[in-house]
Amino acid sequence: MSVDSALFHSALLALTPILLAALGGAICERAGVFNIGLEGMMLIGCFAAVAGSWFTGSAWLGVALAALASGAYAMILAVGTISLRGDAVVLGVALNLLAVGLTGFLLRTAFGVQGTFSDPDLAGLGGIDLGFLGPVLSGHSALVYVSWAAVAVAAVFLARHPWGLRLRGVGEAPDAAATLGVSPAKYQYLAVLTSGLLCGLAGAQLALGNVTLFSENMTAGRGWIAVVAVMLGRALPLGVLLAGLLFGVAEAVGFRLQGNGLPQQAADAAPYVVTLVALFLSTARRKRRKRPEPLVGAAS
Amino acid sequence: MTPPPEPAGDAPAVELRGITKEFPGTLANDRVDLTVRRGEIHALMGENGAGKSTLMSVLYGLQRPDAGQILLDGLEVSFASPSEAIAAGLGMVHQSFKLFPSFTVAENVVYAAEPRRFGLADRAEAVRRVAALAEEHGLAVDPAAKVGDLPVGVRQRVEILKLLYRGARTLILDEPTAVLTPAEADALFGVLRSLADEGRTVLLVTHKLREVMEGSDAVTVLRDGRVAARMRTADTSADGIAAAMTGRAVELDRMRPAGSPGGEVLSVAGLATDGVRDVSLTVRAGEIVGIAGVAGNGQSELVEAVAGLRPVAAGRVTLDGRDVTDATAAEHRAAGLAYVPEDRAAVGTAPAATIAENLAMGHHRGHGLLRPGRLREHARVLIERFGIKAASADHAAGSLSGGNLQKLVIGRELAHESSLLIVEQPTRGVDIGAVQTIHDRLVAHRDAGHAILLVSAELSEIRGLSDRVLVMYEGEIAAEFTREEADERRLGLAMAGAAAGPDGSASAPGSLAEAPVPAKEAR
Amino acid sequence: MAVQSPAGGRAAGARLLRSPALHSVVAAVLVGALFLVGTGADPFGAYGSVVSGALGPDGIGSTLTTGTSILGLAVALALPMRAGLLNLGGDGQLVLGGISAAATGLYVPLPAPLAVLAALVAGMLAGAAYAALAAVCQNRFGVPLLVSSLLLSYPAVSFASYLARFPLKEEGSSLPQTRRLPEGVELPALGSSTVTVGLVLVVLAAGVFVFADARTATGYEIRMTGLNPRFAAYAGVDRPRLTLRLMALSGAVAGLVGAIGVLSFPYRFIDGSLTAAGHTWTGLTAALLASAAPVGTALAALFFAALDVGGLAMERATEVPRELTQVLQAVVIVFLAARLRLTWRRAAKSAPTTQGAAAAVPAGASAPAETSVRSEGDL
Amino acid sequence: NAAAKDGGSGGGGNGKAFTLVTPDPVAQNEFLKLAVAGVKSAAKAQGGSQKVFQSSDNDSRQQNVASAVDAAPDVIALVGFEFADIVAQQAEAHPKQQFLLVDACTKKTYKNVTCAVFREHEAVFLAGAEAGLLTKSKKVGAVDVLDTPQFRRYSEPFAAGAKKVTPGARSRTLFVGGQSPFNDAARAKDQAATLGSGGVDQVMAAAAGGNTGVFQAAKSKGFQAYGVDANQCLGSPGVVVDNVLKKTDVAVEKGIAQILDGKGGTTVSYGLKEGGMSLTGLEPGLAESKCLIAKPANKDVLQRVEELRDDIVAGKLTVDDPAA
Ligand SMILES: Nc1ncnc2c1ncn2[C@@H]1O[C@H](COP(=O)(O)OP(=O)(O)OP(=O)(O)O)[C@@H](O)[C@H]1O
Ligand SMILES: Nc1ncnc2c1ncn2[C@@H]1O[C@H](COP(=O)(O)OP(=O)(O)OP(=O)(O)O)[C@@H](O)[C@H]1O
Ligand SMILES: [Mg+2]
Ligand SMILES: [Mg+2]
Repeated sequence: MSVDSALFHSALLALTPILLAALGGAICERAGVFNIGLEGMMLIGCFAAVAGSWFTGSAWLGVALAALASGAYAMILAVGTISLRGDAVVLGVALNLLAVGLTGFLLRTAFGVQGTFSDPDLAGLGGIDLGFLGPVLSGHSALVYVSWAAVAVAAVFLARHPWGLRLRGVGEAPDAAATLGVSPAKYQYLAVLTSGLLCGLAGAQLALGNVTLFSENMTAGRGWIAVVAVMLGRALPLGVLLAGLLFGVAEAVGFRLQGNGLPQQAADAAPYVVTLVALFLSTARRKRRKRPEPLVGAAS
Repeated sequence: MTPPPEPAGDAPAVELRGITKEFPGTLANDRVDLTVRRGEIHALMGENGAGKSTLMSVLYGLQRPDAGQILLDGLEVSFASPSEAIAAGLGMVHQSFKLFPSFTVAENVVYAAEPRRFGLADRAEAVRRVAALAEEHGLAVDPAAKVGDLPVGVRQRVEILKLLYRGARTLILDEPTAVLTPAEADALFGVLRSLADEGRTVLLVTHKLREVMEGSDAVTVLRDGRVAARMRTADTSADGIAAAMTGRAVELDRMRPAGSPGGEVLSVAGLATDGVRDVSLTVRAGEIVGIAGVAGNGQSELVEAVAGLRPVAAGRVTLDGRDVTDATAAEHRAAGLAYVPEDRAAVGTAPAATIAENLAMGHHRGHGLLRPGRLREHARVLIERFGIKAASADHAAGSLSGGNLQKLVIGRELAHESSLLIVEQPTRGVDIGAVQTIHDRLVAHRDAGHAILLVSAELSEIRGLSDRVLVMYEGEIAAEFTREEADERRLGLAMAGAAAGPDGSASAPGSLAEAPVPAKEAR
Repeated sequence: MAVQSPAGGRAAGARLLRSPALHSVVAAVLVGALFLVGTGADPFGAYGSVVSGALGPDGIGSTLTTGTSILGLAVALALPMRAGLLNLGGDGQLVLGGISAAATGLYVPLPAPLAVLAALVAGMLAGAAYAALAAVCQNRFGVPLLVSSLLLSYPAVSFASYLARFPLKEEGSSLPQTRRLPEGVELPALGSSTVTVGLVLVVLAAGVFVFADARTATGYEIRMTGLNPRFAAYAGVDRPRLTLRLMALSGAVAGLVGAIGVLSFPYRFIDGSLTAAGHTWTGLTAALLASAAPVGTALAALFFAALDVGGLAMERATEVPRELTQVLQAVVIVFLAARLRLTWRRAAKSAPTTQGAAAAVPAGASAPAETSVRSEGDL
Repeated sequence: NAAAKDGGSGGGGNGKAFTLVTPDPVAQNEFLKLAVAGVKSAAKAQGGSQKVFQSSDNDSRQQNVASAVDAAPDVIALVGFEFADIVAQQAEAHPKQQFLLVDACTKKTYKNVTCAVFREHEAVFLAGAEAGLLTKSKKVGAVDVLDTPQFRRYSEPFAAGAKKVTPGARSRTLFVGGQSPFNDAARAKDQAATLGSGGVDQVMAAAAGGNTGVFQAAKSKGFQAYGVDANQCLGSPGVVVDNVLKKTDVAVEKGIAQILDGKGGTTVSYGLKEGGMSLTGLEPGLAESKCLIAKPANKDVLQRVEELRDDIVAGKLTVDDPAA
């Protein structure tokens, strides 16, 4: 395995949780729900995955529990914003906060440990050897391949499936959808639920795929990166994939350079700077295509 | 593809019996009976808040009545949601457009009833069906165009296509012409008439007497939630309907006395901005200059550029002798500009803020610290002066009805006593009584020596108020008329792009009803 | 939220009893109690130790010290939020403020009191400049503030960390920290307590915010911008400029908090120590909770500070992990975000004049979200 | 919650009381677990009681120390360099209170502050020597938490040890960094895998909470790793060669005894010589350790390492201290 293929291999690995969560965020965005709680949902998924795997002995039951738990957790956002018309940003931030407290609390009460739970007997998601795909694409956990499939499915669904069309309509003009008998609440609930399920898978991949353990706050900002990826990718599944890939590669390259004299702090900062520059370029390109906007036009 | 209307029976197409709907504190509909025959165009009239929209919402399954029955073709129905109403052959065009701007026309029309192929939405088939439907009913639209790029008149057609696509036999339209020009409105009525002739039924909410008189077969008037009058259009007069609505005699379409213009206040020379080319105009003190034109011909852009809300690409704007071409919006206001924008809820107010806070905007500058007592007093004075119906100045402005919100905006801007007032669509969607109040205020403002630039799609309004009329077409001033020259015919021709001279001796490009709406980008 | 006159003590009391914030706190406390009973702990003992730990004679000093940071950051983040702008870059601005104050305090050859002043000013300037950069990203490059401020935060933290570990590192120490500030270059303590003048500065900032919000034309324009940016722009508020100024102000206050942190014990910049406690998030949450209304933000910030300190005391005194108070905080917010709407619904029922349009923006709470978040309109 | 405060009472009416304040949650932090064990055995030995206050950031550290001082136990033990400033402040304000500061020391000396510091680099050097003897690719590496001098004590001597026994050996260090450097197992694993892909076959795992990630990478990439603080072979059998042991428990227990004997106010440095630093391979009970170094095949490796240890103890060999 050459160094370069290892680089991309690890970039893909780092990308997967971000990608899964960002896909969920993109679907919410399309349905008109701003989901800033990806980080918290993913963290719940991490915990549930480890708990499920540990108590059942099966990593796949862990994955299932992660999806269920994050889906249920996402319902707090759904009920709060869709039914009760609470503020999505407030609730999202609260969910992120709650997840840290809740998983920490449960870790101490259910596992009797603090900080990290890991055990050699904890079943993780093994890599699948798909040798024909080459060293970069082969050898990942099944969830990695699921995430790629999810991108394709989401892209086709949103662009071409009638329900995808309705979902986008709900996000763009809920009143208009309602007058045609499409319930915005229903689609928004489903979108938030889907984002919960995807964040659950993201958490499972992080806790049982990338590593095999749970540690407090182990998402470490990945959910926020997913939020940024949704914006950079304009809530398009393929866009989100590219945005995530950019971030993942920047991070992996940063790692490499770290070994070659780049200060660790610069390596840490690199992916954020690269993402910001990408945002500049993409908005600048869009701006050039568009006419200048009036001051009272849509919020800039 | 449109299922042909069912064979006529004896029963009326729509019958509402004793519909009662109470909102907390408001009896919106009080035992309303309404009978609409098949194949007729039935107008529903009434002042703002009379209960028209509520009644239509009840019929369409958006609201549950507290009491009463709904019968369609003689059979009692009960709708839990609009989709059930749609399935029963009803269709509704709402007061504000319910469209997806980023979708194509075809996508908007087939939304929630998409043709499918292999489980996916079949775009080609959707375009084909919509094109055929448009063709069949003479509604000219490009199915592949993005709705966000279309002018309002075309959007209205998309709304109607949506109903027809779903096989609606009864069409409910809530104030469909509020944003249309007379030409567009005439075109719409042409379509409605042909639909009625096919055997479909049209129920129409409107504030415009002219349309009712010219386009409807029957009229029901609501007042305070109750039926105030029921008549055949042929048997009544505009004055009669107006009297039934307000409970008093109303003087309609009054021509106001001319003003006595003084010195030049606003001068625009060779102005260009997005969608506007080489516009020059002046407005003098004590003068109302009206700008007529089909929506989307650059009026809004022009006004925004003059108000400092849109960058000026070329030309000069002078306000009270000061060059304000590149000045900020705040500098414009300081130089003597007041402005009533077209969209009172999205631009003219902060609906979530209190009425007092909304009334304070602009008046808050230059007094040092803000004193709550002073703000409330200011609000009290304006509420009283302009007859804004509000329970308290501490309520959210969004709680006001459209007409009252409009009075709030106009009152606030008039109170600036600025040398120039720009007013856009001052009476859109406002009932007859309020229209008169607003017109009176504008004329009084002019007579107090202020300059007014009035933009309206309402020809009677333009003619009734303006001392001079400019017509905009495709971003340019296409014609200028004096008060006397500006009759409906000449204005209409100029708006349709005929190079009409002041004598109106131009070649008309066709009848008004078929006037091509410029297919250019709306803002 | 609006300009309101104090309506008499009894009325205010009644309003507090009806206030959704109080209900949410009560609900959260009950949920927490369920947790406690579920894990076999004694809720009364646990809550008792939270209260005594935070407000008792031994705890109040800590609460005020922690409160200094949380209140300061809450004010910093509430300022732009009032205009509907979400500044997620508090950490970066805080840390840059701290490292600049440290560098100034260490290297500016001024007598001690002036050096303190210089350090405070340097901290504020650094925070302001950096936050303004995020505003420029929005104004000039069209990157939504929410994202630009968040993304800029990380490199700032890394940069400060780099400075503390290399150029500004304390010689001979194995720790990632700067030298201790010279003798006397420190904020004086209030009496014999651990609370410093920093608290006074932060309270002053909060006071200015309260006053400016209610009584100045700019405060009014900011509020209107938050409620409807198009309305404000129409009326002549220059939004890009306002964004720039608010962000600079926000960054200045965040930088001030960083400077205060460095000028308080242990009088040096230690890598990670300003951000480790997560006060930026707590402050942001406090501001969000109160829809950035100044007084509410301040109360929420102090409440959270008390919970933070009380939670630690509870953990010392009982078997209950301090994560409980974190859960409590979050539950309060979840309930409040939901309650806001519920109370509106009830109000709408009793007041016939209130209608949908007003409520579409629940008590202003959604204003920040509407504007800043939806700002990427063409996503 | 097992690691936190048990005891609390115990001992007689005039039993001694000790409070341990940790800089971070004890959690799975082996180093802090040992400190807790130390204060417990001290309490047992002295017939007294003990409490553990866990902190998580500078605020909570200050609050916990202040709270401990208010209760005035016989000794307040603190582990971690984070406490240097706080202890200096409190020691001056409370001259009667005895402090035991482990793993760091105040700049000035105080009569009531006893310090215990470690010379980690000595043991890390030995681990590096093992790596140098075991490496096939002649490439060794370290995954370190952060790029600070303190943490470089776990990477640079490792390289030095390897080079000592295998001239020409190459070394590389990667830092976890990121948003939560002490607890990001995913990043740690990624870094370790990066080393592995680069041909490194011996990796020093100094990633704190992230060590599990390093061991998981070792398993999948087929390299060998070295743990820290406690016997980490048990948790990840088959991939861990040996562990750098930092006997915080010994330092805490001895320090408390020393203070109670009235011999406080000094600084004791623990290295190989004092038995404060060691390797699992050099300790009794090696056979049950599940460490790779215990394999018979590695007997001569261990022998060479023992020689090096003896040289260091005897002062014939000095290891460079990156934090000096
Ligand atoms: N959802 C609602 N909740 C409470 N009251 C309502 C609601 N909708 C309408 N009302 C009340 O019912 C009355 C009738 O309103 P409606 O919208 O039917 O009037 P309208 O005749 O359509 O007026 P306009 O001409 O302004 O459109 C009003 O007084 C209004 O206050
Ligand atoms: N949810 C509601 N609660 C209370 N009143 C309401 C509600 N929705 C509408 N109304 C009232 O219904 C009336 C008409 O509502 P509608 O939305 O049709 O008005 P509008 O569109 O603003 O007015 P206009 O037709 O003049 O443009 C107003 O008086 C308004 O106060
Ligand atoms: Mg209306
Ligand atoms: Mg209506």
